[in-house]
Amino acid sequence: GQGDENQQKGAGEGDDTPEKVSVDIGMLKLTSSAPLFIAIEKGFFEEENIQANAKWFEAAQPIAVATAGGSVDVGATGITASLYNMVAGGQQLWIVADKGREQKGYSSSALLVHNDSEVTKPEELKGKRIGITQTGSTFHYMAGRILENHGMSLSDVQLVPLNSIKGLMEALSSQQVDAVILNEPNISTAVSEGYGRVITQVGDEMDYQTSGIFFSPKFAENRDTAVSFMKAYAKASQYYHDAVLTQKDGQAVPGENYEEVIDIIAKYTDQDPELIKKGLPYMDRDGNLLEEDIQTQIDWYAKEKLIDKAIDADQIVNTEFLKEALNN
Amino acid sequence: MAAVKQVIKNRVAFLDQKVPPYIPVLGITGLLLIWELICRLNIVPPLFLPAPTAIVADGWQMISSGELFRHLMASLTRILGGYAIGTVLGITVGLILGFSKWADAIFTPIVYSIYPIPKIALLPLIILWFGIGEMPKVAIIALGVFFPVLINTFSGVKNVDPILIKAAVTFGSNHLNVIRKVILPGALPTIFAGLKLAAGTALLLLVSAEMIAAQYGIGAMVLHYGNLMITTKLMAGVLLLSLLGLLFNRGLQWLERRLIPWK
Amino acid sequence: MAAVKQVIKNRVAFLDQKVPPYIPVLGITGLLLIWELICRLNIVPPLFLPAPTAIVADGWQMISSGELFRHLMASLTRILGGYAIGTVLGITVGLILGFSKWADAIFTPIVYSIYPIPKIALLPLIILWFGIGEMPKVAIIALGVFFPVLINTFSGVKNVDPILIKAAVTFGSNHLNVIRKVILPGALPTIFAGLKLAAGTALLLLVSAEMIAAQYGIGAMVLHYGNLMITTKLMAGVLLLSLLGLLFNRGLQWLERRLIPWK
Amino acid sequence: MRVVVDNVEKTFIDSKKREVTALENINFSIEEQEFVVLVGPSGCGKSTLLNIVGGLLSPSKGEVYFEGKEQKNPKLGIVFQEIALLPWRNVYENVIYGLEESGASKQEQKVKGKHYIDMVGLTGFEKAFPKQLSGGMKQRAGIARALAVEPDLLLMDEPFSALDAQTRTIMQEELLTIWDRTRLSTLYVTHNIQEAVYLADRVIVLSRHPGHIKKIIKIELPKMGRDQEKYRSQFERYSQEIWSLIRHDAEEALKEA
Amino acid sequence: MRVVVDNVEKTFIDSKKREVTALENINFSIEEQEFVVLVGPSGCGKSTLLNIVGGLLSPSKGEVYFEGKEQKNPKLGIVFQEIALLPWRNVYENVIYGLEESGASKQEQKVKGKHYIDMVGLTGFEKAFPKQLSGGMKQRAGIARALAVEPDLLLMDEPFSALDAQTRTIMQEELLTIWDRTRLSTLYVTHNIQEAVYLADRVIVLSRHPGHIKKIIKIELPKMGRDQEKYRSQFERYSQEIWSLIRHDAEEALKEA
Ligand SMILES: Nc1ncnc2c1ncn2[C@@H]1O[C@H](COP(=O)(O)OP(=O)(O)OP(=O)(O)O)[C@@H](O)[C@H]1O
Ligand SMILES: Nc1ncnc2c1ncn2[C@@H]1O[C@H](COP(=O)(O)OP(=O)(O)OP(=O)(O)O)[C@@H](O)[C@H]1O
Ligand SMILES: [Mg+2]
Ligand SMILES: [Mg+2]
Repeated sequence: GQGDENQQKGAGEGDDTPEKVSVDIGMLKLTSSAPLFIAIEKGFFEEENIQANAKWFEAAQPIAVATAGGSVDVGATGITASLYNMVAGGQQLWIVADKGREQKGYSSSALLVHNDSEVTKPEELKGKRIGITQTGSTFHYMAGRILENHGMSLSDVQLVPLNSIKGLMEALSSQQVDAVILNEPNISTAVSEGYGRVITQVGDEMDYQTSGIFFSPKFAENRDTAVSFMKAYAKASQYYHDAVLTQKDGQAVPGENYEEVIDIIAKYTDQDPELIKKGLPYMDRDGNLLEEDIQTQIDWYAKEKLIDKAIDADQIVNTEFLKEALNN
Repeated sequence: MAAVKQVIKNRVAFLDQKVPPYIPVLGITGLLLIWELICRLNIVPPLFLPAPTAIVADGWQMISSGELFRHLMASLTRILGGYAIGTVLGITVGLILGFSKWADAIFTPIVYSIYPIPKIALLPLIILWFGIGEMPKVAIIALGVFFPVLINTFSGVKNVDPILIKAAVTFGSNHLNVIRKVILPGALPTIFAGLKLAAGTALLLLVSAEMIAAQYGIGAMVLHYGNLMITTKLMAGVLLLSLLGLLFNRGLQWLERRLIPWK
Repeated sequence: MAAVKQVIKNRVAFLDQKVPPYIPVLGITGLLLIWELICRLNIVPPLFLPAPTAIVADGWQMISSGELFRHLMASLTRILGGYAIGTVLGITVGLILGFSKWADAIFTPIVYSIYPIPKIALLPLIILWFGIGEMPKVAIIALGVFFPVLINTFSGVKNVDPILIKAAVTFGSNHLNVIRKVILPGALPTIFAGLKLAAGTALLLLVSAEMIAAQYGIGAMVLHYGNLMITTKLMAGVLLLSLLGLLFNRGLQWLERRLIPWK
Repeated sequence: MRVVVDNVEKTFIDSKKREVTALENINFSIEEQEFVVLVGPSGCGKSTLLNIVGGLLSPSKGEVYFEGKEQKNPKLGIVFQEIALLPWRNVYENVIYGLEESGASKQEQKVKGKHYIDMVGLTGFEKAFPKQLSGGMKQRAGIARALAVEPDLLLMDEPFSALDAQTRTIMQEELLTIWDRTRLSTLYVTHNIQEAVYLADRVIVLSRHPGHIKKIIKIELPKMGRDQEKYRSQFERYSQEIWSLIRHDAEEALKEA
Repeated sequence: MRVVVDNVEKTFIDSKKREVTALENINFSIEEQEFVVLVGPSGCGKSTLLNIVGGLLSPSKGEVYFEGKEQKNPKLGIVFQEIALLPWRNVYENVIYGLEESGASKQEQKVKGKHYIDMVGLTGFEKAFPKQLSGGMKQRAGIARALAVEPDLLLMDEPFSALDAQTRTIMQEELLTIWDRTRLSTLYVTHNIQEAVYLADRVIVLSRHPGHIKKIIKIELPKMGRDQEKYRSQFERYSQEIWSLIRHDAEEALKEA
């Protein structure tokens, strides 16, 4: 519904600036879409003569499907095994920019155990039950990689797919699983409500490109607009980075536009600003992807037989647009 | 020698043994009382088996807070939508297969090879097709309803007593009238049997689909409280579902009596 | 005036319209061909609708790798276990309710008030009771099987033609023999109808339960490949389920023919 | 109009895919106002023949035709053993079914419906559904339905054989009374030899394997009142003759499932 | 042994919870080797009375008893209209059912089974399931089953009324032949007056609302060969008498659902 409204508004305004290009962006109402919110809200897209239409989705997977199928031009969501499978299955799309990653020193996702658990480090999880959302999800990947970092593998534990983050939190609080992967702000909630305890931060274990900006193949062909879009996105990323991700001596400090960015996110996600402050994901200041991590992911998923046909990262990553945008 | 007299006794008296009419009521109340007692005496911890009063109390609280209503509405929309779509399609296709021997020959084998798939297994595929919103849940219910209704409609049409068709034709009915005045009413009771069968399947699929992929709905609610180990609210949800099932069934019975008064 | 001759024509010839016997085969092969063609011509992307050949190829690969077998075994154990338990209990309780008017009066209302609950809704509760392993899945299947089998057994016993019982009694049967020689065989066809009905429910519950809380099993596998968007393997799983359903049904039919040769 | 059954033969394919001849070489006619009864043992093809005459089955050979002066389409009325009332129509709606289908006006339906319902003695039961009637009353409704179309040929396939003996006796008398008032050409099938002699102008005796006409017997008794004392011996002689024609076949038929 | 029906009355509670008297003031006896036939219109209580005599229903008042010199428990054989063969037993197993239940040896079962199967003319069909038999053959098996227990009283409730007229005629003759060999005391219910006169030593005519005995008629004809020409007029006179006793009631019965 909301998407349609935006489109109509765009068409109406199109009369006085006829050269404006309309771009549909498929995204979730999540904090990690902050640069897009900022770019829309602060008119960065308009500066590039882009009429951005937000298309809201309820889950990550359909965004990827919609982007590949061209029903939206740009998608913004997590990078999962299903994405790679989709590309392998002939549904092409391009990952063009960062939209959130795990980075040392920044809290985003973590491995938690329940409060009565005797487990204190990942090594002690052997034979235990670890809750994830779905197979092939980023949570699945993180759990697997953490275990491998500690000399184990997924076969040493029992993975329990619980279908939703809500389900993860519930299962942890009722101690039906021994450990879960969670993201912020849910980690804070679990900790503050006293049923969860963090064992390790994912960012401390690895650098991990969790989500990205995708271009549909059709949109990518329209090179000028694509580059313009990237310009606006890079500008918004910088704005976001400077506002909320600046650190001094390893401690996060609010940047210049801190409150403004928080308010923008709150407006788009309908969330409590205090909660948002706890869960601001790390993003590259210029929106650069961790290019080599994509291949790492593909290899890992392939090893775990979660990808049907192994693909090459080149088939899915395209950083040219961003590079060109940053070079101008 | 005196004649011996041997009276004939009823040897099947055990067949019409009578039970006082209040016994069934006693059965249910007795069960509830024992259940309550077990809980009150803490023989079973309330986490595993909450007392009926506790369930009712929590249920009432969920009604007052509007929580139950929100879930109920989500579920009702899905099940009614899916049931309506499945029924309409099922009856339509069933009639077509029933009337046309060609359609029957071509499509019935296809129908029967899809029929044994437990429909919930198609949910992931349907999510791929329709995305994650309401559509796949409605679609899965519609699919689950479609098949039993189709098959009953089909066999209802096929099993209309041919002597009735012969009579109608002899008395001058053309094909259209045979269908309208003989086959359709003749198939109605069997179609209704299909509708009743489908109601149970629809409810089961609703709950499954909501557990696998939904935020709202009674199925999601039950799973939610199961994950949280809040057994009273879980049971309140189960109670609601059983009421829903009962209501659904009664509604169909009522409709059946109105539409098939001659039975 | 010459006599007018009006030949009587068969007016119900349309009833025994014949369709060539190869048409049904043609129907299914035609469907498969069209499906394959749609995929080959890329009218629908393979992600949404994989070609039949691709499904078979992937399915074969899953068989060779032993993956399918592992899931199948997990599912088979559950469904056979649950089905066996539910059937034995259902028939036993059904017979008791059928034979004792008192048990009937007390327990039948209880049975009928639990019956409309979609059994999958009890999964969270049963997980609470039995933990997260195999037990709750087996239990939910057993529960889903229990009720239709119980109700059919009960009505099978109740609907044994009383004239048969009267005949047996007249020819000297005592109560035990009436049960053994008349009521049990007389109820058998209805019990079998219940067993067939329950088979479908069991499969549906199996898949649902495996989707909601299991690592292995065909249901879990289908959901797994749905999440991964590997549609070919998803469809291979669905295919396997439909085969399983078919096999189950055939098995029961075979058993029925052996046990009820007089029908 | 007279009805001519001209050299009719009928073969079926049985469950073992073999061709079975049910009827062979059947030739007879039903004259105007004539009451013809078919008797024969079980499975001799009585129903098959009646269905062919009624246009409910195609003969394998030969044909059945109406012969008359008018060009109008002949109308048929039919009464089955299974009665075949539409369960979802009440008595009145069932009786006027044929009128409705032939496009008669509502007014005509009402008048004729009432007339024939009265004739079969169902006055007061117009609104009853078939399931609310006894077997005899259902069969009366079935007869009224067949009469209401005022057919050129009335076909009856063992209409009374599902009724108990007493009801059947009463119904036979009533049928004869009604027939006397309407004088419809009638083809009537029965197992019951007494019934055949009581009702028929001519009795056609069929024989089995394959069904063929064994003998056609003209009943030389006044149409009404054949159950009177004075005709008893003649009546019995006809019965005996028919029974002796059938007996052997009937005993054979009994041995088949 | 003779059977005495002593002042039997039976009331039912109907669907509207009202008490309905089905039988009232029933007194008669069945002498040794006597064949008693109950006739009466539909719903007069024939089956009810037979069931009471058979110990399948309790009388509301009065009693039924055997009177004899021996103390042994009287045995009953019963044949229903619905036949009531056990569908899961083949002909032989059905016929020996009563013997099996009375604890007869396998040898005895075999001998008697064969004897009575031969008697009713079912030789060769021992292994057939009921569904594989024609109506007439099923009824023969039912009769064999009842005879096999060598009962003190044979009860038959319209055994032939579901058969077609010709089969019925044949079966009546056979029953009489068998009866002549066994001479069992028999209580036989029928609607068919000819059948009653053909078979009975005494005919008990029942009347309706409530069922009571209207008349008991002794048939003064030799037991065998009543269908001969020379007895025809006497035969018909009995039939007429019974019919005139029943006719009014039967017409009334026809009007009830
Ligand atoms: N549709 C059919 N297919 C194969 N054989 C048939 C079919 N209809 C009838 N027959 C055979 O044709 C023969 C005559 O059957 P029909 O029903 O006409 O006999 P009938 O004289 O009416 O017997 P009954 O007195 O038992 O009603 C029988 O042998 C029967 O098995
Ligand atoms: N179980 C019952 N409950 C109530 N009324 C009954 C019951 N059985 C019989 N009746 C009534 O008792 C009366 C006699 O019934 P019964 O079956 O004995 O008649 P019948 O002479 O055998 O009739 P028919 O010739 O139709 O077999 C009928 O009015 C019937 O409705
Ligand atoms: Mg016939
Ligand atoms: Mg009776």
